[in-house]
Amino acid sequence: MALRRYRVLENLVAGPYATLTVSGEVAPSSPGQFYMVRGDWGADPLLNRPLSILGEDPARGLLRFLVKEVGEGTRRLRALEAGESLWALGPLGRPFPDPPAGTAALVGGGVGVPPLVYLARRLQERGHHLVFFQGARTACDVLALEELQEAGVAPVLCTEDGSLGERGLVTAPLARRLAEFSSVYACGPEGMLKAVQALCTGKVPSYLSLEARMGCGYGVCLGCVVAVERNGRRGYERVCEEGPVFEGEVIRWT
Amino acid sequence: MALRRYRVLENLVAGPYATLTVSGEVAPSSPGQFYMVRGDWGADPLLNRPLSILGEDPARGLLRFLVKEVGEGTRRLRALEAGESLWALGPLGRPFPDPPAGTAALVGGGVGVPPLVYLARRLQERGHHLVFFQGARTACDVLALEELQEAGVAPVLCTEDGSLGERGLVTAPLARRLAEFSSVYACGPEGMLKAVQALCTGKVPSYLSLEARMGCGYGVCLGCVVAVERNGRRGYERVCEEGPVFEGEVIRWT
Amino acid sequence: MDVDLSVTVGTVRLRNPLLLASGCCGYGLDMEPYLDLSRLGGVCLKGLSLKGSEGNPPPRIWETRGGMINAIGLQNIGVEAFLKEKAPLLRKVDTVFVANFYGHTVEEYAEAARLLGGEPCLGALEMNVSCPNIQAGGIHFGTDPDVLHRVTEACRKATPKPLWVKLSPNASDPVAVARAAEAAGADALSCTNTLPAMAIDPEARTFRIRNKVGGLSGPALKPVALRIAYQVSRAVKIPVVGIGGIATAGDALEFLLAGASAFQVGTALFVDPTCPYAILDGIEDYCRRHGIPRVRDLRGALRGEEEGEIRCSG
Amino acid sequence: MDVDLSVTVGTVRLRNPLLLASGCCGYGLDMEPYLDLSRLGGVCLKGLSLKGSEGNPPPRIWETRGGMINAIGLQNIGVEAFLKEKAPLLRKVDTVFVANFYGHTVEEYAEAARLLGGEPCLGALEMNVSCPNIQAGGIHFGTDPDVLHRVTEACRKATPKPLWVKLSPNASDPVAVARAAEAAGADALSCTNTLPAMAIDPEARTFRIRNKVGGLSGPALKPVALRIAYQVSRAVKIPVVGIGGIATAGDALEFLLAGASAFQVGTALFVDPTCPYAILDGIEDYCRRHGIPRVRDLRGALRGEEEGEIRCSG
Ligand SMILES: Cc1cc2nc3c(=O)[nH]c(=O)nc-3n(C[C@H](O)[C@H](O)[C@H](O)COP(=O)(O)OP(=O)(O)OC[C@H]3O[C@@H](n4cnc5c(N)ncnc54)[C@H](O)[C@@H]3O)c2cc1C
Ligand SMILES: Cc1cc2nc3c(=O)[nH]c(=O)nc-3n(C[C@H](O)[C@H](O)[C@H](O)COP(=O)(O)OP(=O)(O)OC[C@H]3O[C@@H](n4cnc5c(N)ncnc54)[C@H](O)[C@@H]3O)c2cc1C
Ligand SMILES: Cc1cc2nc3c(=O)[nH]c(=O)nc-3n(C[C@H](O)[C@H](O)[C@H](O)COP(=O)(O)O)c2cc1C
Ligand SMILES: Cc1cc2nc3c(=O)[nH]c(=O)nc-3n(C[C@H](O)[C@H](O)[C@H](O)COP(=O)(O)O)c2cc1C
Ligand code: FES
Ligand code: FES
Repeated sequence: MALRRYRVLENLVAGPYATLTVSGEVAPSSPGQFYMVRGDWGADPLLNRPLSILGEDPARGLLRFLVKEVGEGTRRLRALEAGESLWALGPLGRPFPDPPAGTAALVGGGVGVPPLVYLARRLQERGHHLVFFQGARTACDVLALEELQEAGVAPVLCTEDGSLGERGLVTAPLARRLAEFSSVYACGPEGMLKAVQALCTGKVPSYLSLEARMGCGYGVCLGCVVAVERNGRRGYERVCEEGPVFEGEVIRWT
Repeated sequence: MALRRYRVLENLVAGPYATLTVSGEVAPSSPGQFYMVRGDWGADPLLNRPLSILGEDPARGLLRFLVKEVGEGTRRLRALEAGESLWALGPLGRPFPDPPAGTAALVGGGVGVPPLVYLARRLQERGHHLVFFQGARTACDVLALEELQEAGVAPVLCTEDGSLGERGLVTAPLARRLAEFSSVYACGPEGMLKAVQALCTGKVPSYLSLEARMGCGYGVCLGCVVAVERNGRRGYERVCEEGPVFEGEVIRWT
Repeated sequence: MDVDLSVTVGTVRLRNPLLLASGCCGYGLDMEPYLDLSRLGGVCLKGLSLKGSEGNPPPRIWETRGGMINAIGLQNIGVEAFLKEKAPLLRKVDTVFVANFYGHTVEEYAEAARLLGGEPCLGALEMNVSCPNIQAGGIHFGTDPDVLHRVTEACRKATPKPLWVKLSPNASDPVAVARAAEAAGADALSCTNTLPAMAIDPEARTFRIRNKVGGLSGPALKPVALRIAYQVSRAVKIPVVGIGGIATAGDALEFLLAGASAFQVGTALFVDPTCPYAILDGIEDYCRRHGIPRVRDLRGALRGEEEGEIRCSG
Repeated sequence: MDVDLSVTVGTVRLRNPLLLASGCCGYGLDMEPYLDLSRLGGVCLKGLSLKGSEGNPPPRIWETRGGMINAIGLQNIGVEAFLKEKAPLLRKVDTVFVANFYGHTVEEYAEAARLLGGEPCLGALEMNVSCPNIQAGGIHFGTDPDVLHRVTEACRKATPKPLWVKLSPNASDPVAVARAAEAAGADALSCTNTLPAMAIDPEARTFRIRNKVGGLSGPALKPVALRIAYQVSRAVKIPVVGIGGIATAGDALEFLLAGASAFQVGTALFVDPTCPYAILDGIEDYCRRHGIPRVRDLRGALRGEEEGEIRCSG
């Protein structure tokens, strides 16, 4: 594996969001995995940025990301134009585990949506039942609706201001319908993940995909750790290597 | 004066060279002056790059540069595309002085050519006689021929490999014709400037435009000094402020 | 909301916390095409020595990743010429001028302090102690607490003007040197000067800078200077002036929050001589957003300070 | 022209001068998806301590201009677990492994050296002395020559293995600490570790790193580390291993020309784990272009060395 050069084929920008399609050598991945990404810039910004895989087509050498501009690195990624280069290392990290029989709940918010879109597509392909919950602040922040439609998924939408779907947090409909699900997959802001963890613990297996600042993205710097507790023992685990997906019960928020 | 944003209107790339036309607020300048320039990048590269003015049209807010790619900064400047931003501070430095009556020799090589093209245009406009000598390694490195033609100047060309014009160094025809000139203006590689200085000293006033690494470009860092001797006293002067144009006799090469 | 940008550094009152750093703005007047100096907190002038210096032979500067190295060699016109030629012009400008100065012996420092101390246009004197002490085998004045105490004390005795000591970041224990300067009567500590650094040209197999070693400044230096400003401001009672890689309002706020009373902008002026305006605007905007009526309330206003001891990095 | 890339660091022979830096390649095996370790000069493993450490609470890293700050807190599995679980796997890999280690007391250092010294897969031991000495009020082992002499001597007595001492760049007088390590029996000096640094989040008014202070690495550090590698290699007889911001062949050549016998690549691995290949190719190409048959001939091969004394910067 190596940091590889990809060519930007298309970059669809909408507000702070950009949906990038790049082409190059693509190794098959699983939903929940990510790449460490940078543009053709110098030492500033220095580090690669972790981005979840939104979709891929290894046979055609295609890879897709959905980026939200939040700082300098994502600002530059969002500004990429067709023909420019993108450098990426991956796929990295441990993917979402396969769901048990029954219906899976996928709960996403913000830039937590892309890996769940990828997961939804995979589950649909395999005929696995799922309900996709997406929460956002307002209608403009609801993401990847086309991709979901393509995958045959009709998401349950919630916006904090009620501008699209149900008004309020996405955890409200999840809570109401929790009994329907044999597994819950969540990715999004920490507040959402904490709420999902609280809802699910002791009731239904949950898998949370976490974010952390990453130095390397492949396990060697120990920069991305999160506190976990397994079998009564506390310790730190690497979001890039043991994660980004963790069983909901093990996470100890700090 | 401030670091101002300009928009790239056109960038004509030929080999390592790029002729940039940018638009923005342009204060009138004189030939020999320069701007400190950067692109829309972060802290790497950190410093602005000095570029001579190739031409300008303050009324229409146009400014032109001719850049040769030699390192990271010029690589990025050469890669600029129409619509992108360029930041520039200027005009800076002391310009070429007005020539005395008679014919002026303009002797340029490499990225020393742009300020002399600007000077030639000004002198032509005022009906001042001049002969333009341009030296280059090979035909591909002969610069700004169209601009010179537009200005009504037919340059004397020399290439080291004889692929265009006379074979050899540009100082050879200058030496042969030195008696024709009442002043000599030179800008180019150090070797050329040294040869011009040696030819002219004691015979004809010469003005050399120097290059030096620059921190600020406007006189405050003292990073760009060159050793000079005036009235028997040695000292350092700033290429950005006392220069870039110096009387040939005062320069003490180190 | 109106934000009060004024701060004090000891007894020196500044219109706002931004000063131009020494060596990056000439003798002040060189900045006038770009900046209205009376809109700044103050201006630290190029380092002066008793007899002046022609500086080092070129090349004197080199760019590095996120920074630059300089070995100007403290080129300056000398205290006397400054007082005669420059000071009269500065007297007409409504800002706080700080004379940066250095010497090669304790006596030279003290004499420069005495002479500059008599100049009314100067609001403070700033000692550059990142200089080799020729009486002590070239060890820098600023890295040994005892040596620093001696030279600071000598300057303290030589002038009643506010005396700022500009610390070198190249001290294993910045707190020890800071305390030495405080004990010797310094009124404030400027943190920090440049870090000794080097660059080599592999193709030519030679040094990028004729002097071999120069000082690293710019964004690359910031995290180190900030750490020192933090450590020092927690260890002394006199005010700290933060310096090192400040280019944006965010950078400046980091130093204020770390404990600095004011800050200086150096290398960033090379990139954009008008950046002080943007920095000040950014600070004002920040105060407004955070409901902070006086910039001076930001000093050291960090949360989570109490928590735990500092452990290993690596 | 064939270029001989092999070098020696004291008695340790390396296939080429490139080693992976400690803390940037885990326990070596973590790099195997990216690098064939047998094509490298060597691999410095994550710093080990007698009892292991769970490291610091997150956040542990922050990016700065041209660099990064880390406060991992030397998280490690401990010497014993390393010898039992990792070492047997390393024995099968044909490269020089260097065990980086640290302690909080002289005794801990010596005991770790003794235990690691018995492991056949290790070609050398590297002492990380940028750690607080709890017996001496938290002063780092690496900044005081006497303390460094004591701890180095203790390790020297504990093992016959080649012993490298990794210097902190945070020493006012790196030559003094380097000589102390040499006098105490070190076989080589690794120059350098990270610089203590800080970053603050103005919006949250808190530290970017939970530990407040961390170590600055990456390109921003290079000019400082290079200066130290140069100073130290001129002052001691034992070999120097250059470290700090090396990301390209040009960076590595700077360290070799400054006087290093070999070099380590750390932070650059985070950006591109296969960069060692590009660096080695670039060095080979450089040697070919310059007609240099053996990489080891580059060591300290600068021109213009004799010229003048080093004067003030600034
Ligand atoms: C496993 C994983 C998958 C991710 N997937 C996506 C995705 O598909 N789309 C998307 O838009 N974003 C995603 N993120 C978040 C994304 O990595 C950050 O938004 C990005 O790193 C911010 O960089 P910046 O330079 O724009 O921001 P800055 O705030 O300037 O970054 C400063 C530093 O902090 C780090 N950082 C800041 N925010 C985050 C964050 N939330 N997570 C991790 N590091 C951060 C940066 O990498 C950088 O080192 C993911 C993060 C992780 C860990
Ligand atoms: C007054 C003046 C006018 C100039 N006019 C032109 C022009 O019209 N067109 C053009 O192509 N070039 C011109 N140059 C040269 C141009 O500034 C350099 O080629 C450029 O700075 C190199 O930057 P880099 O990042 O590409 O190279 P690098 O080698 O990566 O630069 C490293 C550092 O050295 C400095 N540097 C390197 N070479 C030079 C040089 N020759 N002169 C000054 N600084 C240098 C850079 O600015 C930078 O700080 C001029 C220089 C001066 C001083
Ligand atoms: C070109 C240059 C010249 C300098 N000259 C002096 C000086 O004369 N006296 C001094 O105390 N500091 C001098 N400095 C140090 C700066 O004042 C400042 O402490 C340092 O550059 C760090 O700040 P910065 O990163 O904002 O530049 C100089 C710095 C530079 C870059
Ligand atoms: C995340 C991280 C962890 C590190 N861990 C160690 C360590 O355990 N022991 C050690 O001696 N140095 C450690 N270092 C320092 C590096 O080995 C190296 O000296 C330093 O980072 C400078 O080199 P670089 O700029 O190439 O990274 C660590 C550096 C980083 C970035
Ligand atoms: S990011 Fe380096 S270990 Fe996870
Ligand atoms: S470039 Fe700063 S004084 Fe000339």
